[in-house]
Amino acid sequence: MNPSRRTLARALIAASGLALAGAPALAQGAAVKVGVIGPFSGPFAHYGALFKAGVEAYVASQGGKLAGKDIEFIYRDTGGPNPGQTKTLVQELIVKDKVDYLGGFVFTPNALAVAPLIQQSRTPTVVFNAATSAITEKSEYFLRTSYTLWQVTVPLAQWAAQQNMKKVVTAVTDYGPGIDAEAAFKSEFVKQGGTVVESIRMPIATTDFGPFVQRIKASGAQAVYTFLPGGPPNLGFVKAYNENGLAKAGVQFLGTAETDEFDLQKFGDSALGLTTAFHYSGAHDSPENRKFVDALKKRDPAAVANYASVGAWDGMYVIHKMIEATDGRKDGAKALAAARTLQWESPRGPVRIDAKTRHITQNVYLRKVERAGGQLVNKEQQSFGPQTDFGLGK
Amino acid sequence: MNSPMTSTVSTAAKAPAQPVPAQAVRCAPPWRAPLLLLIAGLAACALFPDQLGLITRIFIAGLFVLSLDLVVGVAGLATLGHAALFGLGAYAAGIFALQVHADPLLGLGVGSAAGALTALVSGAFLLRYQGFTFLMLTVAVSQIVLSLVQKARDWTGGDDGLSGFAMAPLLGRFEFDLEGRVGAGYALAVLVLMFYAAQRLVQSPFGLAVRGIHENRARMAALGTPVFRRLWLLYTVAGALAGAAGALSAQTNAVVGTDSLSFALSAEALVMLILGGAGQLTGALVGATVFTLLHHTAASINPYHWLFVVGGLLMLVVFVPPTRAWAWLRRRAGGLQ
Amino acid sequence: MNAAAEVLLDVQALDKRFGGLHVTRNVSFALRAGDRLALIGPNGAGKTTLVNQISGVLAPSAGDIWLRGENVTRASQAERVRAGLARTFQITTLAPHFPVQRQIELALFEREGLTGRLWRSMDSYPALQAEASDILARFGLRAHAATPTQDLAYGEQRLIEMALALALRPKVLLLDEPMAGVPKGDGARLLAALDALPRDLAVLIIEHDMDLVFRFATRIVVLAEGAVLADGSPDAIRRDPAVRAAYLGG
Amino acid sequence: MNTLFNILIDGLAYGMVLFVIAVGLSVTLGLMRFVNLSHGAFAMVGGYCAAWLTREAQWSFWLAVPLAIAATALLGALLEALVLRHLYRRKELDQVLFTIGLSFVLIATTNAIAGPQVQLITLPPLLAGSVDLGFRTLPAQRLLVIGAGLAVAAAAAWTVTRTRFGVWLRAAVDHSGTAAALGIPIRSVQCASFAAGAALAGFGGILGAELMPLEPYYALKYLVLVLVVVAVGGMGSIAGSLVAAVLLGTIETASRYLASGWGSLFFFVAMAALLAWRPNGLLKR
Repeated sequence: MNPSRRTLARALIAASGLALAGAPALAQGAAVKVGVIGPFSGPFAHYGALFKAGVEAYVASQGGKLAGKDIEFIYRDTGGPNPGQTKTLVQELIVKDKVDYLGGFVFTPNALAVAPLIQQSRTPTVVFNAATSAITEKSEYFLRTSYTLWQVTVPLAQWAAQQNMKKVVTAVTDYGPGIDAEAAFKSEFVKQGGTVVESIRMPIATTDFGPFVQRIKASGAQAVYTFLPGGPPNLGFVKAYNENGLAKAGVQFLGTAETDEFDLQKFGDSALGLTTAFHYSGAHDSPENRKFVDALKKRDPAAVANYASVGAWDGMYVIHKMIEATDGRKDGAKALAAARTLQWESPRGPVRIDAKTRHITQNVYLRKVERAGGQLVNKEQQSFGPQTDFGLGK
Repeated sequence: MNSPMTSTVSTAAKAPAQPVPAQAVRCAPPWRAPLLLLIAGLAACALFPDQLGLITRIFIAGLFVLSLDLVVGVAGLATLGHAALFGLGAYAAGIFALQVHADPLLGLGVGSAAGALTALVSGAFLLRYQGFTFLMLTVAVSQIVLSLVQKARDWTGGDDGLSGFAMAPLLGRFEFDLEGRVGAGYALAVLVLMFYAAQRLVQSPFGLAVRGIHENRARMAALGTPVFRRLWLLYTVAGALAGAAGALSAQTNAVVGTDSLSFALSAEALVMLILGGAGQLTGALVGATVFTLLHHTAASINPYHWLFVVGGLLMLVVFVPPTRAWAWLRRRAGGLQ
Repeated sequence: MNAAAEVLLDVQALDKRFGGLHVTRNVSFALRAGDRLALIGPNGAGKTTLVNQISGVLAPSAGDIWLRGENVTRASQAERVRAGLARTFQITTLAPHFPVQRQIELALFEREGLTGRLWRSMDSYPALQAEASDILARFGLRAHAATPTQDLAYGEQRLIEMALALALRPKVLLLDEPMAGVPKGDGARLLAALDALPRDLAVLIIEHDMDLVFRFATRIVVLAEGAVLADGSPDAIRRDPAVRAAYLGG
Repeated sequence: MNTLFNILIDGLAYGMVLFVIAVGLSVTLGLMRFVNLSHGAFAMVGGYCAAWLTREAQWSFWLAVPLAIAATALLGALLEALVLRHLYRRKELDQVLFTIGLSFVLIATTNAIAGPQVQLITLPPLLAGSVDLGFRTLPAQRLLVIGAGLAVAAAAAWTVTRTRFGVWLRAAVDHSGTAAALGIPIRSVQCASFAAGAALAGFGGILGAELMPLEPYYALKYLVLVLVVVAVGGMGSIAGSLVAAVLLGTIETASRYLASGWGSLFFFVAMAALLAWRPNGLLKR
């Protein structure tokens, strides 16, 4: 071995030793750190913006501190569904930034990807949006303040049966949540004595909904239950529903999140009369909701009160209570124990955390799109009462 | 520095060529660049022990872009469907861990074989075409694969992704830890070994012939090269590397999503490659590193508008190629001394 | 004509159509060891199309091609090269970015059937490297071994074309306009290279430079509109009234 | 039987939308051989201009559309004159890299100015309704798209094959040296052609907005679809693009009626088969 090679070998050994030694644990700062994971760029960036507005509005509404502690938010961008990158980001948040809590998550695969990490590091993680039932089963540190498709669809199917609808066609987008929605509607509606005459699955990249609407028309059903992934497809479907004469023919529209406040105004008059069952309407009439909307607008005038921002707001409430219970120290088990029994008045109505599933139990409302003061709103028609997540154990 | 072709300063075609001694034609030793990579990789791990997740991603992206470089840079086949090889490798490794055995090295072999097999089968069809037709056909093939994976929900988890598998300890001893130390070391080891293999490949007579096909397909055929068979073998080897990268991604993340088969991933890898310099294996690694780091930092500083930064950089790179920028910097540095 | 020598290339009633276009009509000729056959004819007579069929780039519509007693009409280019056929191209060079030495080495690897080897370095074949250097020396290009081919003068690039073909040690060599585009002054080296071709090699040359053709060829085939107009010794061709009318006399 | 008619009508309408979006790329990529991946971004610019003019400035649709197209053409001409012309002689990969970068910047700009929401173009009453076809209805806007698509195809094909400009363009691309020697104003021809490609992109963005909603990611989202149409139709063949668009549109529509569970599988299988069958374009052998 010549000298230069020996030096090289020494450097190598030293380097690998350093690599394996790892970093000494840094002393924790005073502030409680909350990592927020969501899409802040790309086609779904508005979710990220709404998460940010929701959590910051909540902290501001509490006077800037929660349980006497400063809160430091760290935002991380996943773009779209990208489990690999999400896992890297969360790993970095846990290992390097040493966050105490995690929140956010729009897409199911991204949430599923971090389950082993939060389990291993005992980091309480509040899902603000992702709506597949199975998520909370994957780690006992998952909590959820959004909804599941089973939760909102089952009461809708019951209502449809009560309205003497016998034949319904389902038309859902062909991916996880859509299939959840189809299964939920089918099983409940059949149980109530109805018939699902056709189950249409629409590819996720669909832009022309005309053919599907023609199929719905041809099926001779009295109503169509639909699930769409939000954004442009909602508009496209509703447009096709009107333009192809389904509304005129009296085929009832049954949906859930399709009349999302975020782009409801874009629908124009074509949205009038659309019927949906959902857990939150921006027009919900209560002091808590008015307080939420005011706080949100103060934080970000462009932000919209919808299921994403209310999910973030309520998620922050849960984190607030966990900070209280642990006095700002990182203690996942203690925090979770406190969160399991929470019960409070949310902007959406009375809610509580189900101790077993760690999913939110909440009222589901039947709504119709109406015009109020020049704006289109989801006007609540009736409450179906508190609903749990029916999807687990199915 | 890796390419056996870039032996001299390229003078303008008009000027009479200066004689250059034959010794300058010889290749650099194939172990040199991989060794440097190993040192750089270990140093990065040592310096940033709390960024191992990101570093692992860079290693995996590097291996993937390396594979792409064999196809685009060495063989001259521009493709936008390379994610099909990566994604199927990832799914194969994930399904293998879930259904058969959780050993990472076995899984790596399975993923790599899946990538190679995909390349072998699709290459038999694709490589009959050239240029823009080839490019668009690779898009079609990768989209077909994506549709099938979405459809086979029972096996792949569809759009929810494939998760719920845990890897057994590496070599039966090293558990995959939360900080990602084992993951990073594992990915680096695989990358270095495969980089070495790719380096040997490029410097072999086979590699020379493939470069010849890139430069002038018709002339190579007249020299007696079975063009299709050479490209087919190269594509299959590249498939094995891409599949291995996919398997590493599946194993270190313990999850596989349909994004691993997406057009966006293919396009991103191509951007990384062009950024680093197609045709140079080290260029592939540099491009993957620079792009991933840039994406990560720009998105951390301001997640909203990182597209400005990346878009601007891409445009800049076209007008000021990295090699020219380096040369300029070196001249400046030299002038100062 | 040396009728005693072995027939190396035998073209029999070759026919080629592109749709309605009839570009090769019933062309037949034979090439023996040591022959220097020139294929001449006005532009568009179908000379290059004919060479492309012989070398396997194009498949003929009808007719047969025999190479050293074997019917290669349906054989791939690679098989024909292995059977002893090599060709040059009109304007292309193999790999403009390769150093000259690498080009020749590549041809040698190809001849020895080594380009399927994935692992051993291309620098670890000293015998072939020495041979490549020899070939370069023979063409007076040794000083440029490491120069990228595109940086050479045009005439030198034409020399490399020929060196590549010869590196394959062919029995039959097809030269497609070796002098095309070469400035008059640079032609001497090429002419010397042509004269230095191995004696027993059978050579088919396409060339427009009539001085070269009549100096070099032992036999001339005149092609017009895809068909053989005349076939004979240079003297016979020079005297043939049909050729004079159609081509030389203009 | 009814399903068959439905497939044919919806397929034709969808195919025409694909065609009007793709025809501009058929000019820049197909005729000018410039790998213009920012084509989608130009379509987006046209669509956004029209949306802004009709919604915010309250212009009439019939006035807003020509102005939006002119604005897109101007942007195209400016970019061509300032930057893109330096890329004509560069490697294709360089063109790819630059135009993707340009798309990124335009996406980010759009997002910063108009936000991530979908933008709608307000349609005049004439187009907003539906037309009764007897056994079903069809949105009136689709009839406009079909008509405009045919008109564009005819006009573009005529310009390229029958006018002096078309001859100049082909000469400038294939034999630029000779063309310059013949006194053809190459620079003007290139610039005008690129602007025309951008204008057609903008036109497609406006007409296609009903099916391909305008949002910042528009620029890259439909790029693959558009490339597929141009590739299957054949480089530079406008008639080929038309046939390819209608054929692929019909196949995609049929798969929605008959086998929607398979996603875009049939679309891409058909594309691969058509390309493998006629690698140089549907109408070229």
